[in-house]
Amino acid sequence: SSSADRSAQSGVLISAAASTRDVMEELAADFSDKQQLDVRVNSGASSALARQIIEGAPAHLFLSANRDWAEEVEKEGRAAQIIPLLSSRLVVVVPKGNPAGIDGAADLYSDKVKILALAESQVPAGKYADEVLGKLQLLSSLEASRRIVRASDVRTALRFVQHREADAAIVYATDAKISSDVEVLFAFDERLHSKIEYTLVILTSAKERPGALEFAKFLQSSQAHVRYKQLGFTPLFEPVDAK
Amino acid sequence: MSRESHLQFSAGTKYATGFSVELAFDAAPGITAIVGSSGSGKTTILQMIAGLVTPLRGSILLGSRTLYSQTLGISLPPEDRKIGYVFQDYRLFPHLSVEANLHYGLARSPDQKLELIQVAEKLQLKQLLKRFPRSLSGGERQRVAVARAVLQSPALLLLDEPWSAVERELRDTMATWIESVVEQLSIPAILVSHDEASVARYAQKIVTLDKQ
Amino acid sequence: MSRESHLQFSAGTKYATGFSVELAFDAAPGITAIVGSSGSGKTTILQMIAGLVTPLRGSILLGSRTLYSQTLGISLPPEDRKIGYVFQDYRLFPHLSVEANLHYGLARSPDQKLELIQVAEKLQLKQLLKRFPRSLSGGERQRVAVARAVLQSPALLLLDEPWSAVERELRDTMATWIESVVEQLSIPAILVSHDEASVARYAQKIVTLDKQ
Amino acid sequence: MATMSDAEWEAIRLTLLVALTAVAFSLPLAMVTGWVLAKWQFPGKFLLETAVHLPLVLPPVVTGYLLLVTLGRQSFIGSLLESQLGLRMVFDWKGAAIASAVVGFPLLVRPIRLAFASVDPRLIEAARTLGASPRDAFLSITLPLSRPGILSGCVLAFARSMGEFGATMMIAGSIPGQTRTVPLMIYAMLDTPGGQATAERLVVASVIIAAAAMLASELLQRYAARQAEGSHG
Amino acid sequence: MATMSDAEWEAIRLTLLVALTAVAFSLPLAMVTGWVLAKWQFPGKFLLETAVHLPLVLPPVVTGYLLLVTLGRQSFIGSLLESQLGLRMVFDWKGAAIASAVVGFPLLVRPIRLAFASVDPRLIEAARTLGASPRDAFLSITLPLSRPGILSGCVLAFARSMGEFGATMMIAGSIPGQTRTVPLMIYAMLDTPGGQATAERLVVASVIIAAAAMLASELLQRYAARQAEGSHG
Ligand SMILES: Nc1ncnc2c1ncn2[C@@H]1O[C@H](COP(=O)(O)OP(=O)(O)OP(=O)(O)O)[C@@H](O)[C@H]1O
Ligand SMILES: Nc1ncnc2c1ncn2[C@@H]1O[C@H](COP(=O)(O)OP(=O)(O)OP(=O)(O)O)[C@@H](O)[C@H]1O
Ligand code: MOO
Ligand SMILES: [Mg+2]
Ligand SMILES: [Mg+2]
Repeated sequence: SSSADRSAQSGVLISAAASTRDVMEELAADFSDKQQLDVRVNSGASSALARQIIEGAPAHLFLSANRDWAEEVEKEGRAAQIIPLLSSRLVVVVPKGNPAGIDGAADLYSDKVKILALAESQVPAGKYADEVLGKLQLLSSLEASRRIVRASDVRTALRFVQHREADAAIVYATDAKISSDVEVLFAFDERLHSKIEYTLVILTSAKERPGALEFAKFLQSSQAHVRYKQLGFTPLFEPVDAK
Repeated sequence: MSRESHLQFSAGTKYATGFSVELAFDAAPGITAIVGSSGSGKTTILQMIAGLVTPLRGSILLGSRTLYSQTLGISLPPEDRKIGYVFQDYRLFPHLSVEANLHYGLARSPDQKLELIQVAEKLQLKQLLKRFPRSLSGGERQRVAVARAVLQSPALLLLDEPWSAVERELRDTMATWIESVVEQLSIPAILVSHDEASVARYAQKIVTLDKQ
Repeated sequence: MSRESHLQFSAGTKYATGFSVELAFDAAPGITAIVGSSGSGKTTILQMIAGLVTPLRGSILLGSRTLYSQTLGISLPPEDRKIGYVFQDYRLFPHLSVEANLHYGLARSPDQKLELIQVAEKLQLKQLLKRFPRSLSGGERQRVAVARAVLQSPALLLLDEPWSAVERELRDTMATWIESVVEQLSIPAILVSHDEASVARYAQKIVTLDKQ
Repeated sequence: MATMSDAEWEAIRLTLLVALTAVAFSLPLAMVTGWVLAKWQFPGKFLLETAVHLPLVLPPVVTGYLLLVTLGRQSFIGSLLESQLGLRMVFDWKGAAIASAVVGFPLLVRPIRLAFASVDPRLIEAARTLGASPRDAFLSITLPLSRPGILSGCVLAFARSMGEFGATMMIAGSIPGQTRTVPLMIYAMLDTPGGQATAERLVVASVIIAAAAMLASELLQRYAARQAEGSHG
Repeated sequence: MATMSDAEWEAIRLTLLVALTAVAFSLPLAMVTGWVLAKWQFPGKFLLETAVHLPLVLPPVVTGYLLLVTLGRQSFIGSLLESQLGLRMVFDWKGAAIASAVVGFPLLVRPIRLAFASVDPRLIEAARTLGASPRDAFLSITLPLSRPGILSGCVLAFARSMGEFGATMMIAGSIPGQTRTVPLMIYAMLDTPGGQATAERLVVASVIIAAAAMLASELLQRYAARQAEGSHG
């Protein structure tokens, strides 16, 4: 208990959307080493993170997977500043080798796709996928024919394809990169869905916490910029290099 | 005969099944026997005295203490009655050794007038002190039950068939010893027994319970 | 005297506590009593006969059937021995009514030579058939145990203190009735009882077990 | 409740189907396991106990993941089931029932084991002398005397099944009207704008079903107790 | 296990701390509840039963959500705890312990209730005539005779706590070295490239801890049984 209590009193805490956990933990470790400051990452679904912050979780920064939950936190008066940080592409993945021989978006509603895995509608990735399928006028027919399996998060949707239980899934480009059992078939046109916007929220509590603002700056540094790109994110900022 | 430890029983009750029993008797220090056929209500009377069955009417007095009184609305809880009860079905504590069973009432009694070891010796239980009830013979269990009840130095002793499972010789040893304990403590003992010989020999008074 | 239903017992055993017992006796149809002081091993002998305690040596034969034989490596399971056992601690089934308790062995017996109602009447249990063991008096329980064991029309009857909880009159009724049943079925009955009067009166043979 | 949508009713129907199937099918195995744990002594018995408790110790998602790997199309069992019997577990209510059965198994076994262990062996001996084989004595004595424990295990497993999320989601997915049970639907609705009302209705429905289950078990228990006028002979 | 990282050890330490705290602190309340359910008869008793079972019936995420709302800073209880005692539950291991305690509560109560109910009331009567007050008789007779049931409940609740994910995640978050218990870490690693090995190690560690718990309960039980040479007097 002692170490945990101490860090809660002195360190910086960022609540980051599950899909950014790996990169956030990596950047936090880098920053902690350099600055002799303890930065910890709490990860989970953006919705849960937002609720925790609203209920008084002692976080200083919040990286939401979309803008909605960032604004929710702002509405409750807990946000000092909102910064669009990253974007990503929405892609269709299929099992390695494309066994069903899916050709393009049009094939999503065909006998080739018996099961299409999506994240639940309230999970950001699922919401974007719904928008895309809606625009393509596929959503209601897919749902009516019960070909859509909803996963509790986007990684589980990916896993269904990995295990060849689903014929295809709609996930972030960044998720597709972590598995060698799947291949990306194509990315959707970004105009088919509202903008994917990982949003950094500097919480009001960040001001009194030494290092919190510095870490927020570090997340916008050129070093971070490079890492984001390597992992498949699209940075939405110009690097502002912190010393 | 000291009024202090005189039992005055006058009460009755009724079970859901319809069976009802009613009795009035006095018991001075010494052994009073209650006899009656099987199912006539002897155990029920003892349970009313001990506070385990609540009478529907009447009163039970022990010396100057009112154990139960319908009119006064008094009903002492069993643990405050200071009554030693040898149950017809023994009721030894299965998780306690014989010694711990014997110690149970002794430890909870304010005045400990008897020694555990001496009582165990009298009832031929000394070899069994470390054993548990499960591995005892019928007669052995019965003797543990008697020793346990007596060891708390009660103000009244209830004996429900206390020697039905032992041979004549041991029965006489037990009866003689209980007679002496009752005298030593100067308390009444209520004996329920189907053994006419021991009732005739040891009871100073016999109350007969008729099936109603 | 038919060889067919003769009990030949010659066996011994030992408990983990060190107690050991050894006995050899024959029992012809009719009542054979085993007497001995409390803890001398009477119940243990009955349990060996019933197949509930395994002997360490010897053999137990019932008529032409080998119930147990150390040398032949035979030990019949209790349910194949056709032995009616009245336990010293009754062992009524708490979840079954008196009637269902009585019915238990009867229903599992190939030849049902006795009628439930008649047996219940004989042992004054007719009023109790719908009741459950929990609400019976000591003597009532004991009579249910006796009736249950007898009703299965056994090839041998084991009676461990079968009338210790009933008054003289009822005891004689029970003993006379058992005598007649034993005669009717032409089977041996082994009686363990501390009641010298009934042993003397009803047992055709008395085996004495000495504490070893 | 007049406002419940078809999808909600469907989720409730499915949840009841899954929970009842799970309990009904795992009960026999739970009894055997309970018996072995209660009556047998063997070296390394605690290993069997550990195995029984594993689904409780592992996060449900992990259990679900292992089930996916074991019963999925790529697995030996899964492919066998599909080719031989035409049975598909993944994305099917039967998979959800298996997930519930596995996750609820320890809850079912423990009270049953305890109940079996506490039946007085002297009564079994008495039954044997009255002509009952071990199996007969089990059915006529041990089983009825263990009823409170068995009932207890069933209630726990049923309740657990009503709330099972992680393992179900992994193996059965969440297909509206097909595998979306109440907990999966609550999850889906919790953070959906406007879904709060549905989530609340479903929570209330779960609570009502649980209350009904408790009432049923209470009544069954009381009925059994009245039958026996208490279990102490 | 030589290859376990500090973070993994920390998760294990934390999980044990959370699980043991949860069981230890909920045990007294579980005993009281078990007693009331076993011994009292009152109208609407099944409602209390339902309430006790709620954490089992509700998906853990929902339980966690309700805890977050109840114990959060904006709540009455949460603000009181923080202002009066300086205790914060959200994002703290104490919150995780509360989540575990709540989720495991029904598993703790059921076997205890059953054990209390099956103690022969005639023994309690005997204890009373020997001078024991109801409280004394409870401590000296009911409690020791209920040991198997109490132990059973503790094992179930402990095991459940070892695998608790949904509710913990909601109230305590998943902060490495601070609130990331083993199940949360397994879940995180499942999705991390190269995290599979860590996940597997942690699953093995959970299994070992569970086995140790079973062994301990088995030994305690055997010890208690040897003390009593069986519980049928
Ligand atoms: N709890 C109970 N509920 C209903 N009836 C009961 C209960 N206990 C005893 N009875 C009945 O009340 C009557 C008297 O019982 P009691 O045990 O007092 O008899 P007893 O004189 O002690 O008989 P015994 O010598 O056979 O032990 C019996 O007919 C018995 O069946
Ligand atoms: N399961 C057991 N384990 C160890 N010792 C036992 C066991 N059962 C009985 N004994 C002991 O063996 C001896 C004989 O017991 P048994 O029950 O056969 O006696 P009994 O002759 O029937 O006595 P009683 O007339 O008192 O019933 C006793 O000393 C008893 O303590
Ligand atoms: O990172 Mo999310 O909150 O699973 O879309
Ligand atoms: Mg009586
Ligand atoms: Mg005996």
